[in-house]
Amino acid sequence: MTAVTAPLDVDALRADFPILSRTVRDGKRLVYLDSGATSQRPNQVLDAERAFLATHNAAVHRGAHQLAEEATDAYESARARIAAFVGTSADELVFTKNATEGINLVAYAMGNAATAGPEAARFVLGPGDEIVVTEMEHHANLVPWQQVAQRTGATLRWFAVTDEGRLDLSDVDSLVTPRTKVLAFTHQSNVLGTVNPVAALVAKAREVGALTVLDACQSVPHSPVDFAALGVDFAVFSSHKMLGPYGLGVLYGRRELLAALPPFLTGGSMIETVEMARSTFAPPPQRFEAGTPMTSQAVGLGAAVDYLSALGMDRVAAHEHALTVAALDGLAEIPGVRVVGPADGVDRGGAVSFVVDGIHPHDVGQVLDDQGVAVRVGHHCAWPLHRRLGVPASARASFYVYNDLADVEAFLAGVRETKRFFGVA
Amino acid sequence: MTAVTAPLDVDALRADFPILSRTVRDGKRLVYLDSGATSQRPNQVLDAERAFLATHNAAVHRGAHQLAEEATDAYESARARIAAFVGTSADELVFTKNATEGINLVAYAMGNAATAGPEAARFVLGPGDEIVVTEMEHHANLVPWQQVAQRTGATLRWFAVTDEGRLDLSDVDSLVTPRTKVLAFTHQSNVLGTVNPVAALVAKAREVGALTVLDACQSVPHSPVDFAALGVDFAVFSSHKMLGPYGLGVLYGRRELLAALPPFLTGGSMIETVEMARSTFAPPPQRFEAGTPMTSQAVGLGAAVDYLSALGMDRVAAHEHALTVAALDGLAEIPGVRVVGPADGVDRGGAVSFVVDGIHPHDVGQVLDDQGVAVRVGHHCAWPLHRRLGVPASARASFYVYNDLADVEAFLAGVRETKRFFGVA
Amino acid sequence: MQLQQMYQEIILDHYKNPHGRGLRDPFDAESFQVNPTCGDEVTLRVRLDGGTVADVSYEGQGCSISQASTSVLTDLVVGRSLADALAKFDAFQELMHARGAVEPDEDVLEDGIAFAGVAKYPARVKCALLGWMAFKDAAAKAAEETSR
Amino acid sequence: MQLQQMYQEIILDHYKNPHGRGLRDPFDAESFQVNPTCGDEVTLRVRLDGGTVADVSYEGQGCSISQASTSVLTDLVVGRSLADALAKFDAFQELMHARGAVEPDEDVLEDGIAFAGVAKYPARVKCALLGWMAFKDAAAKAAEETSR
Ligand SMILES: Cc1ncc(COP(=O)(O)O)c(C=O)c1O
Ligand SMILES: Cc1ncc(COP(=O)(O)O)c(C=O)c1O
Repeated sequence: MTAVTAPLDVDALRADFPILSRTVRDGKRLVYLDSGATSQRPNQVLDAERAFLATHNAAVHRGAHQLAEEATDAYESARARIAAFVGTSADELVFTKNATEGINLVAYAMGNAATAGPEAARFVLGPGDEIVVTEMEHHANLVPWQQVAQRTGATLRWFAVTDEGRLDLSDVDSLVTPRTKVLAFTHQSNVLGTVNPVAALVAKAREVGALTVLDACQSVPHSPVDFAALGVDFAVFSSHKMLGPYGLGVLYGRRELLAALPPFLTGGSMIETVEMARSTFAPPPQRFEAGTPMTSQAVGLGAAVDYLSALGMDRVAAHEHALTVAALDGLAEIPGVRVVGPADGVDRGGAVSFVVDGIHPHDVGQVLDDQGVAVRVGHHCAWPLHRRLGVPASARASFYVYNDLADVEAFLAGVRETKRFFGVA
Repeated sequence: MTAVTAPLDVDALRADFPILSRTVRDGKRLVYLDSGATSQRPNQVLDAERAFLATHNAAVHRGAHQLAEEATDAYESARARIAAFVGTSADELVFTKNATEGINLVAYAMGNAATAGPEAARFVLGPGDEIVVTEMEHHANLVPWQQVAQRTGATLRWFAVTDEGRLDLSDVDSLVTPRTKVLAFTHQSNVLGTVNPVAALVAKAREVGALTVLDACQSVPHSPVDFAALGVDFAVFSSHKMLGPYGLGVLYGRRELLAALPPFLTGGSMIETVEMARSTFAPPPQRFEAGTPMTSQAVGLGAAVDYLSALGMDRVAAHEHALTVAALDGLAEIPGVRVVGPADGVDRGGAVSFVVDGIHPHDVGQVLDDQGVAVRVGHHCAWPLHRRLGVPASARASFYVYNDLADVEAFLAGVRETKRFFGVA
Repeated sequence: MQLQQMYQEIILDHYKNPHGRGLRDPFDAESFQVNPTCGDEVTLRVRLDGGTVADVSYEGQGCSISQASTSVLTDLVVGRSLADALAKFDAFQELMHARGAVEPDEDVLEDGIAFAGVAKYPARVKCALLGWMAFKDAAAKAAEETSR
Repeated sequence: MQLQQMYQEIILDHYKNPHGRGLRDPFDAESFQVNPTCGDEVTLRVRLDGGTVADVSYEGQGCSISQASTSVLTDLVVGRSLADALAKFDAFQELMHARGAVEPDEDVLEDGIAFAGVAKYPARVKCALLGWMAFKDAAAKAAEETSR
């Protein structure tokens, strides 16, 4: 975020996104502020996937024919570019169907470690072992850990969240102890926008020998992220939140950990040898990619990271920061509106969740929708966090590269209109 | 397959598949005979997915805005049409990333039953319980069962395959017994083409109270299939083998079974309530679709089943039958060629695997490729079957709607050329 | 603006002044329902007296639509025979799933016809049905309970 | 036809008349390697004598490329110092991964240069390397074994 970087040319790049030129609700301009749920796709990504399917499509890693070669090249080249985008290399990158599967993969593979032989001993979970998460996790980084704890007898513990929407690290020393096997936490909250102190948490986990699992779903699309530099053991993110296709998630795992981790999904393409009674397994990443992979989706995400890299992730982050601050400042001026999460732009990404006194978030969302402003309402898959903050639900505006200050203005006008419509002062 | 049905107009429909007009290996016409691995996609499917993304894209089952409504409608309408295509309804249809995940889902959910409460008792596996598969399974319907047996202490048993490539049912009564909890088998072998006697196997499984799991990956794309009529408990198939997108599989489960089955992947969208320490889960199919779903892929598969339905699955089956018989007859005339699987067209689909005396299948595939003929070589993810039949690997030609007799001729000419090239008489 | 179609005056009135709100004793059965996407919830009690719905009481949190429709529910079913009440449930559910294609019968649904506009917004249909689902569930349990 | 580029006469000769085939005793270490996509496999033994590769013997099944390249391997490494042999491994591996962009050095690779055409077919690179991977693995084990 150096001052010399030229800002994004939003007007120009909006033309890459066909959906942005449509209207909603009787001719209203679409103001899409739901990129935290899923982003829109530029023509470059749609074109790349289609060109692959219309020209090079075949099953990868198999057949000896020309199409199979071309398809394999396209798939593996995408893996390498996506890996480079997050500071790692292809052999540390596993494709899953979404980020949720990536976290389940780690949790289930650890659950499988008990019957997987001595190599996997370091992953075994059982009574007395602890898994530590946080109160601000998306369900995707909470429920899989609840479940593996239930299956193995391990104990789930968690960091609390402060009233300001930050992690409460005051009891870190009693929470993260030599009993801790896993410390799983989000890089950036999908509700609060809060960016968590990864370095401090990783240092603490290393001190006690716990594995770290980073939910990077809301950081990788929006800012420069380097997993190797962060020092995490595992990390996940989702293609569809960063201009890429649906149906593709990414799991990063440190080389030596992936090499020792037992398989999760089993079947074709992940084996070394198969007999009726037993099988052995391929090295990573293949070991974790059972069945026909998401070939064209990987090609699409490859195009998405090319697109984002061309924009420059520093510029993307600076752009979203400006929109976020404008939204926060604008909401602060509307009486009866309370932002759920840090009120200023410090260590904070572009998810702006809020409640309006006397109006349920569902009704807020409805009035905004009527004006063409698409926000998300509900608990955003972070129900415990909402309970902690004393709100049943919230409305959330989230920004991306194609949003501009006019979108923020439309959003703020919509919130004011909501209050008028429901007659709330 | 009534005689009155008009044959497929292959010339016309080939125009729908852009990839078929490209050439390979210095200008050779592409003869794509690897649809058993993955099919090619018609413009109708590519267009449907793109139109969705360019016009209606948003996260489904969430936000209250117009795009979210439209996306949800598109996704659920696709589910209903896909369900109808296989004789069932939307609430019995779960989307997975591929067929492999579908089988893993059933195996893992059964593995989870032990800690999932009394409702799931009927799924619990343990020592003394038996899982029965067959020697002709794809690794996808073998390795997940090996693994769940290893984790739970259950025993894996299997039907043998005869020299002709049929299931050996002679010991059915000693194999399928009251100890049998699961009988998992393929509808149609991806190597042999063999169509298995589903009715007899389902009847036997019902007699002993075993659950049936049908691998329908190679039947649903190629013939009319009605899961309700077949009476199976679970079944899986893959979108990419039936003109649809990558990254999407389908799991069918009988309503009352899905309702009692514990979850597999956990996270967002599959929950009912979440607290930090525990969660409850949504009814099926949502319970089994954790995280952001393969939305645009479902829309694409919806377009694929529309396309196939317009062709008529009876006609598709008749068309492929004709090609298969022509290929089998042609190969029978080439000395030194041995077909792996039934030699005639009875109860047999369009996978034609073969070996050529004195030439390794990899080398066969290479010479065919050089002539533009794309076949698959190797064990086709059915290694135990190849071992049983005494061949390390085979070459496989597989047919689909866009293939014609000219393709079969090119294939047969290629096999003859292979023998000439390697100087084998 | 289409908003007025959804937020009819009747709905806003019921939302601001809900009828029958609060949990009351005695009751025969209770149902807790939740809308998993937004966290809205309702706890609803039914008391039967012979074949008649003697009381419906409830508590919960939710949007204007879910709160108003539960309020309308109590008006429609309290004092009716259980069979009548369930017929109203059927009519209301049909209306909500019709996407505006069904003309609501004011004789049956009274204030409930105001929800016809909501039916055009599929994401809100679950809101409108939340309390009704709780009623159906609690009524079934109560009927079983009282028939023992 | 591009086929001749891949199936050079040298390759077909080695395929039809493989050198050094068969498993022999004594040996210091053995390696089993498999190509998981096609099921091709090789079992390969290495005997060291001082710093020299005294014998390489092998058995296996596979395509012409994998069989011929293992045959060429024995010609190249038997009688060489282990360091020389591993240098040849590096040169052969580099050639196979170069997709035709590297000009092979006949002084180092001898008959192995015939595989330059194979390198243009990525799906066959694994075939060409199968025996070489077994050699590398067995040689490393043997070196460890004999240094004890
Ligand atoms: C018979 C059979 N079962 C299972 C599979 C696995 O399907 P997928 O790779 O799409 O999961 C395949 C295809 O590879 C198959 O042919
Ligand atoms: C912070 C966070 N974690 C996990 C997820 C789950 O991602 P997906 O639904 O793509 O698996 C999301 C998005 O929904 C998220 O925002």
